[in-house]
Amino acid sequence: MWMLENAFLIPLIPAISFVVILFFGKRYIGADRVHVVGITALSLVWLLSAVAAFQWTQRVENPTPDAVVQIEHHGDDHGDDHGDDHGDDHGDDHGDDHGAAVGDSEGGHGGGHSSPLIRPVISTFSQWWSNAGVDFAVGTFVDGQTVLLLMVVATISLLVHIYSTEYVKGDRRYLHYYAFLSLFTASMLFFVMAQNIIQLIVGWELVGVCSFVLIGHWWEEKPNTDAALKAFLTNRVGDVGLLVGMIVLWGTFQTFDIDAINTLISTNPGAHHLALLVAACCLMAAVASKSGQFPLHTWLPDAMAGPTPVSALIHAATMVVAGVYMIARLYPVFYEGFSIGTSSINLMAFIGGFTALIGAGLAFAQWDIKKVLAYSTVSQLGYMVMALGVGAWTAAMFHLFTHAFFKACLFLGAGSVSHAAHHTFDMREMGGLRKDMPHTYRTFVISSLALAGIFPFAGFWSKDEILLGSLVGQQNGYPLMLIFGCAVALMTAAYMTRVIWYTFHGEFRGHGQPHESPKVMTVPLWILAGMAVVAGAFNLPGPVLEPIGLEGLAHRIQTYAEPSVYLNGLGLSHPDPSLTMALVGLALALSGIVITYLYYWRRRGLHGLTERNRYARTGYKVLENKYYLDHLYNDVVVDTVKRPIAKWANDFNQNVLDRAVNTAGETARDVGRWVYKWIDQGAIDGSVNAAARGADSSGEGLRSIQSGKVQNYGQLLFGAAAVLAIVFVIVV
Amino acid sequence: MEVTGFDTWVLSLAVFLPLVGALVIMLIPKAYEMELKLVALGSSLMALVVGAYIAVQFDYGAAGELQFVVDKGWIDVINSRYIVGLDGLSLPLLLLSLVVVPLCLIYSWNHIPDPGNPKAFFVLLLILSTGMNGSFVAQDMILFFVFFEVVLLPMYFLIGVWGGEDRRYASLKFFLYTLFGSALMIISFLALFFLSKDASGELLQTFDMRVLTDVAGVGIIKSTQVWIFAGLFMGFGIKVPMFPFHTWLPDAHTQAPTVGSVILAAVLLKLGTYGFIRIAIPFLPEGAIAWAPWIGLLAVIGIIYGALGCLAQKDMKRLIAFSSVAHMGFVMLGIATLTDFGINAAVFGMIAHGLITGMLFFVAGSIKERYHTLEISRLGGLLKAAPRMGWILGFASMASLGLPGLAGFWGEFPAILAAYNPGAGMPEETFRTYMVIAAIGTVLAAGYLLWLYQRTAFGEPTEEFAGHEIADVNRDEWIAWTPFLIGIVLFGIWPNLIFNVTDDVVSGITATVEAIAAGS
Amino acid sequence: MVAQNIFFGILSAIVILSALRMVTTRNIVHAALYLVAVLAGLGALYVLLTAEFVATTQVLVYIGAVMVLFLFGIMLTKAPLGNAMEMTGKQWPIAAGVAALLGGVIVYSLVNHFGSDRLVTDGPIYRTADVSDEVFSTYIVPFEAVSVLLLAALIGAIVLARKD
Amino acid sequence: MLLNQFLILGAALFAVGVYGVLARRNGVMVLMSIELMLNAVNINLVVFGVQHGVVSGQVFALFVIAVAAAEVGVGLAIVLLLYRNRTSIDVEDFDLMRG
Amino acid sequence: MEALLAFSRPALDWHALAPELTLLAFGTLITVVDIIWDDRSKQAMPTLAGMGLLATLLPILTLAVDGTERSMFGGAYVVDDFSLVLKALFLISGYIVILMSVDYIRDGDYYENEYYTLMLTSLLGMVMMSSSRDLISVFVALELLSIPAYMLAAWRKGGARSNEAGLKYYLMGVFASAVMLYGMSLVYGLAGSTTFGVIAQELGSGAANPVAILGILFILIGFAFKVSAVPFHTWAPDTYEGAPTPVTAFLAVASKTAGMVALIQLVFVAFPGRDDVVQPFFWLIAALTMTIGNLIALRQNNIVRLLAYSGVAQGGFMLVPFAVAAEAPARAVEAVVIYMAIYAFMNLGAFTVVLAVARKTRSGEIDSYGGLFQYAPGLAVAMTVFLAALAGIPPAGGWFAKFGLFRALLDAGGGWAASLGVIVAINTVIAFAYYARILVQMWFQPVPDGDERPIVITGALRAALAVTLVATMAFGVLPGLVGHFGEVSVLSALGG
Repeated sequence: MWMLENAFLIPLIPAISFVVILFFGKRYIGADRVHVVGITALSLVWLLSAVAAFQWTQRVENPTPDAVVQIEHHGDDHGDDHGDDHGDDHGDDHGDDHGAAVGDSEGGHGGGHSSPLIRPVISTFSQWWSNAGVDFAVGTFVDGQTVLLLMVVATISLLVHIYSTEYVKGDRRYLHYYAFLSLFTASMLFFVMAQNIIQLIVGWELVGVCSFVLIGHWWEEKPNTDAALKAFLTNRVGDVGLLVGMIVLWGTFQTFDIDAINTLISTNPGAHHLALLVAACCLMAAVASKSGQFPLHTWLPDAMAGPTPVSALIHAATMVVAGVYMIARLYPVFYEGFSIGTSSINLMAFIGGFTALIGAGLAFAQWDIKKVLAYSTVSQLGYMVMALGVGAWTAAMFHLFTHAFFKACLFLGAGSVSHAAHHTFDMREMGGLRKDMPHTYRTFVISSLALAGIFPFAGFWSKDEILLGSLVGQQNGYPLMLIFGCAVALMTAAYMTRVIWYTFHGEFRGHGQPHESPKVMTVPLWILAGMAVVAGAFNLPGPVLEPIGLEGLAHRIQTYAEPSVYLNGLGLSHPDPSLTMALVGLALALSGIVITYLYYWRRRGLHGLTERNRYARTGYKVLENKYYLDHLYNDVVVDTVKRPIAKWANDFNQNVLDRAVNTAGETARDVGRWVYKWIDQGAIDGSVNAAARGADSSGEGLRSIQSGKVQNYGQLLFGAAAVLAIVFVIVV
Repeated sequence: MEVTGFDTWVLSLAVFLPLVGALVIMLIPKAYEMELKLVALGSSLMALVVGAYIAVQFDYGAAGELQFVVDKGWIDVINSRYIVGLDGLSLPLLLLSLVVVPLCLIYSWNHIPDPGNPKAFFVLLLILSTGMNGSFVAQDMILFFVFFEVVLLPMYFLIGVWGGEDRRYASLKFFLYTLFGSALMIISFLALFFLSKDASGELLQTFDMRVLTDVAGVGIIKSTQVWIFAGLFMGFGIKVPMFPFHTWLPDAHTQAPTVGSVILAAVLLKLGTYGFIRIAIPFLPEGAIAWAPWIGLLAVIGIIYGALGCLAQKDMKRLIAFSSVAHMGFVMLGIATLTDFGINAAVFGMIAHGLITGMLFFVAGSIKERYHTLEISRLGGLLKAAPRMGWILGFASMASLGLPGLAGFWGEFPAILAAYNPGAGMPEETFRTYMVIAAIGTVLAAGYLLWLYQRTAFGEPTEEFAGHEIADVNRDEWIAWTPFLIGIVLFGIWPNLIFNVTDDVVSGITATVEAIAAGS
Repeated sequence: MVAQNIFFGILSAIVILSALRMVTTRNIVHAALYLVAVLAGLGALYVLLTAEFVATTQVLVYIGAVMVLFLFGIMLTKAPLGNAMEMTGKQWPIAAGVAALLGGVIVYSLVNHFGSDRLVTDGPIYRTADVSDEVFSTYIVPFEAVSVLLLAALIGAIVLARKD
Repeated sequence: MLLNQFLILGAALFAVGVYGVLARRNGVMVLMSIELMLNAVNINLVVFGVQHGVVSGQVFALFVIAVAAAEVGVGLAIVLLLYRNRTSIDVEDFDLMRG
Repeated sequence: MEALLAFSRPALDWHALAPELTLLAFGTLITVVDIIWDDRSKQAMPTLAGMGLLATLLPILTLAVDGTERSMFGGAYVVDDFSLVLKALFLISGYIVILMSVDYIRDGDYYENEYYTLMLTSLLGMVMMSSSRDLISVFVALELLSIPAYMLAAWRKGGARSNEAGLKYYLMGVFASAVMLYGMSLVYGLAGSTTFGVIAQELGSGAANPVAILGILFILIGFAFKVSAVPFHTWAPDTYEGAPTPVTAFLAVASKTAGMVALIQLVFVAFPGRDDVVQPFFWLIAALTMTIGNLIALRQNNIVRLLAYSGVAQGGFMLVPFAVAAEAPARAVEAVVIYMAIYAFMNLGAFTVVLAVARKTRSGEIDSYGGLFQYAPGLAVAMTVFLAALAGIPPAGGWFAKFGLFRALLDAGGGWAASLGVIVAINTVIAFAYYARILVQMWFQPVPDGDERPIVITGALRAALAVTLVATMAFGVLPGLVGHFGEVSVLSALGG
């Protein structure tokens, strides 16, 4: 388990790479060859992460006694019978292998597992700082969740590094670009293995600043710097919540240690409800800013001003999921704070669901391909938050995992398109690219299908789990979330189809001759596309695998990644797989595709296309024959959903939310000016200066006493003597 | 601890070597410019070497106790003695002061601002240095007062002679404000002298800060403590500066020559906060407890207000100056919590602010030298014109807005954290409100700094300077700035370098305060 | 006692009236003469108070020396003998007010404190010799100082007053 | 005789003297008015000496007379000096310096 | 004959009177030399006068070493540590003034021999003053120090301003001494004796008696004039401006100190029980003097006039401890003595610089100091030190003086003392505002006429500058020096 205990090496490598590139890159390596350093470092990171992941699975499979928690009976008053059962199970057969767990879940225990509760590997390296007797260890915290993210970050970062060698080739600040990619990777890795909440904050801020730098990479143009500023400032707003929330946690538990906080909550779930609610709400604000949740999501589309690989890495796959990751990491806090176990709607679930909805709606209204993807990311992040909000921890992490791959692929695909189409992202200047860019087209379609949640692509599995989680919930279902989820499923499929239509089909509307990107770009695309296909395999439900005799591989993410050592105490349950739900989800996605397909293909009268397209042909025929459906689409769906709602949503987004962010900035500046002018210079400084002027002018006034005439002086002398005498003799 | 041999001299050497240098320079004719500069640099570097020796010899295990103590007769008639000593609270600040001055000298080596006259300029810097060093090691109130005041005149002249357009107004304002504060401060010192009693009720009649720390104001009734504290508050609060006594600061900073601003920000402002920690709180715990919520209030007002002030600025230096108001607000908030945690954070904040804002002023000065203006709207594209300087500005801005991993964060975050759990006897809800407001202040800080950065560094250079060749960071600047940059990173990565040293002293102080709060 | 009272009455009337005339007359020489009357009246009062040496000195020094000085002063400054120059300034009401206020408060205090205390008339009578004994013993230092003062005044006055 | 007879005479004389020095414009007249004030003091001193039966009152009065003589001398010298330079002894004219 | 026989010569303590006699001897010597050699003796005069002052320090030193308190004439004339310290202070101030005068008087072609005679006479009065514990002695000492000063103020015979200065000083001085004498007569009337000790007993400390109040008040007013306290300060600016600069320095320092000395003796020896009059009186006067002096000084353009108002304000500071005379007598005396000592050097120093600069610029306007730092850095630095000292900024000496005030006030404690303390604090700030105007000119402004020739400073001025500069800095860095004298002087003045 050496890698788990020495996980600090993983972020250290890109950190060194950052220093090497930034300070020695130009002189010793050559500004245009620094990617060698970055890629080497990332390869190492990837290898080490893989080793770590492997070792973690070993730890779960064959736990050493000290890796297993001897769990006590947690509070019976919590009243969760599932939890009680698990507790008993563990008491009896904690050494049991995972087979029993599968058996359990099959046995109708609501998907609960009874594999042993594996401790995270916590390595504390030194006393980082201590203040007033409070010690802060700097250390690593490695468990399944960590290694999951390690793999995601390492993989995508590596691919982005490779992809970028072509994409940003010849850029003036090639060196800085790679340096900050490295720094970002280091920060992100540091963040995911944070041992305490201070480290979480540190990592959180560092990824934010890397994001700022990379969004503003082309800082010569003002829109880019505006976007960078907006991203950073919006995140800062959320950081208020982060700071306050973390402080509340610290104040409540008197520790920064994540393990300790989680354990304290999970062993005594009922306590500190109010504090946890406050903390959870504050942290929610942080999540909203970092993970683009309503209403702080507006920075994310703007952040597309950065180079596309950066968008893929930071604003799709990794940094923006930091919020989700943090919720998952401190899940007991949110679970107890928002009473996820007992409620049927809560702040987190609502924000997530609502975000998913508006994100999807907004994606319709965009012409910029990256913006579509950005809103899609917003929407999917909302999905994840919603999943966490309904108690579907594993589903959220699973979706995070799959989403990272297909969304990165989509972004890189968009980058590839733009690379080919003269650096434009406007879909109106694309079209018909499928012939010129076959690889890009194919990977894009695969990823889109994954995103849309079409069987058997990765997105299907993870989305299904979320919908299922919403349906079942914990003690109660989350019906509203389910409705949101379903709507989003449909919309997602629809807007992705639209993108594909505009980008790859029809006539080319741009300038010049588009061409396929070189291999160095398409290979990463294919790798990601491959992941988009197979990533779902990591958490397949048992029933699916049973027929092929691989039930032992079911729920791998749940088994390995879920921090059951904490969640168990909360009584978190897992829903049983449901075929019905899966079919409903699939149907929604398909109908989304079909409707859109019909809308674009048919309306344009491009019948030829339908001939060649298998899916479209089927759907088209159905719709062709049943005209009312088209009518339904045109008059009802389009007119009511797309035009008014999406437009309204877009207007609202641009005019209210986005303006609110901008005006918040402007208002602050105006207030600042006002305060400065009237309060500072006017009142405070004014009074100081007035006092000075007063002294000056009274000095001038008093000078008139000094008339120069000696008899006036005499009058004053004798007069003062008389007055003093009167005062002292008569009055006193 | 018995101090013997060379160690009895080291503190005095560190304090007075620059003064000796100044006296020597005064004897050298103006024409020997190189010699003048060498003597100046040499004496300040010698002081720094002594400082390094102190840092090495310092017994970190006993950081809570005064070390290298020298206690000699000075003004017998008023029972004031020449007592200097160094503990964990003084050490970082002394070193900061010792480091900043030679760097400023180096920076000014070929950049003596108009109207020139390096001799006078260097002499004043060295006298300033003596005053600052002395303030941090003095352990007698009168001695402290003298050193505290010694810095005034040199700074007055630095601003007044080598300053900008409005220098007369600014320098006078700086001076009058501070003078008023210190007059009230000396009244309070005397009140402490006359009213302090030891545990047995005997009048002490001493200025010895060690003794007064020990007795912790037990003989002084609370209402009196409150009044005396008020005097100290004015004295130190103006220096910090706390809202609403801050208006001298933007003017002074804006008009001061670069190194003047740097020293003002890096060291002088710290005298105020140091005074709170060293004198006001330990000597008058009950007064401090009564005042703390109000100090906290002014601190958070300062945070927000300073930030708003920044947003309104059109001049880069003035903006940085206003940011000092905000940052010192965090420091004061930490102090106002009266907790070990908060005060440690405050000390850290002092050092961090010194390095970061000092750095920002350096950059501003260099920009001014190149562009001859600091009007934000006329600048732009610094990253393009002088990329290294642009990066340094960005780095310092990031540090200033409290980016974790850099020094600024460790002053800001723990201070906010400390407000969650203020010391015994403090209104918890009030401080938690302060906490939230302070946290909001961090957003504004990011706002104004990035706004500044966007408008100065990003984009293309404005038309006005489009064709101009703007020199990038030169050698002198590198030498002067590198230690600042290293310090910002080093303390950011390894905050314990400071927390470890200060904690013993601060915990001693807060333990007393807590005991008194519990007793009353 | 009655005789003394009558004598006092007459003398004090002379003194006060002369003094008033002195400060109000428009003729400077007249003023000087009124001053002589005041000084003389006071000298007589000193006699009434049995202060013979003071009375003598009053006559010798004041009426003899000081008045001559004044007359010289009047002549040397060629002051108009008539009332050509306005002798009293425009601010005389203020002056009168101040004087009245000051006099008033003094009189008020005196009346308040001494009330109708009688003058001690049977006390010891000090002759010139007694006075000189006192001067040359207890007050020897001030006496010497006054002599230095007169010398210095003499030297200084000469320097200032002489024509260069 | 009442003590106050003399004292009030002195007070009156003093007040008249004050009026004189404040109201008179002629420098020499001012000097003469000063003598009134000093004589008022002398009355008090002599009377109090008698009242207490001590000689020091008379001695004091003598010192006052001597000093007054010196003062008059000096005063006249200064007035004369001014007269010589300014051909005026009107004290209201002497306001070169003010403020 | 009987009377003659009855006279017994009082036992004179010649040692105690030695300082006065030495001074007298030198004064006479100067006069005699003047008469004999006339103009040829001019060169020797300053030296002779200076030597006289230094020689007078010798018996003071022997008396100090001897250390016994010598009281003569029934306590009317006392030589104790207090008086010795102040005598020394007067003599040293006088010496510095003579150093300042040498070139001024010689270059101006004024009457030289008489100048020094009068100076010595005035100093004799001051030396007497510090020993006088008797109304008559105090009165005579006052006149002895004042009358020569009246004449010295008018010493530039040709200058209309100087004449006017003399006249104003003279008239106001005489008015004030008339008031004072009237007060003395009343106090004498109540006490029946001129000796302070008796007066203290007779005035007692019981309920207020209007005549006593009046007497005390008038006496204090007489000396308040001398220390140019508001509203009896009006003469000071005009006289300072008009008088020859060394004389101004003399008036601003020695004469003011003498007034303070008299006040100390009156307040602490003659009226110790009458704090019901003394304390409020001084509270009021001190507050007024500081504030008004400072405020008017803000608006001055002539440096001497500015220093005059500054002197008024400084006098106000010195009066502050009297406001707590009863509550903290020892501290109050100490504070005043320390203040006087430091003030003497810093103010004389400032005037020395003024003299030196005027030798070149021939102007008294503050504007004429423009760019002084560029062509006469030494003078500018010296002036800076003196002004800093006057403003009370460490390490220049003045801070310790102000510190003494605060110490006395806080030792007394209470609302009145504290409020006066705050007034002092505010005034410190106002004061710096106008000192800064000079600093601004010297350091920040260009030379007005571009004439950057250096200033030639003569030996005597150089010496004066050196003495004052060293003393000012020494008092600031090692205040123990002056503090010690302050402490010594307290004990004997209060008879402790």
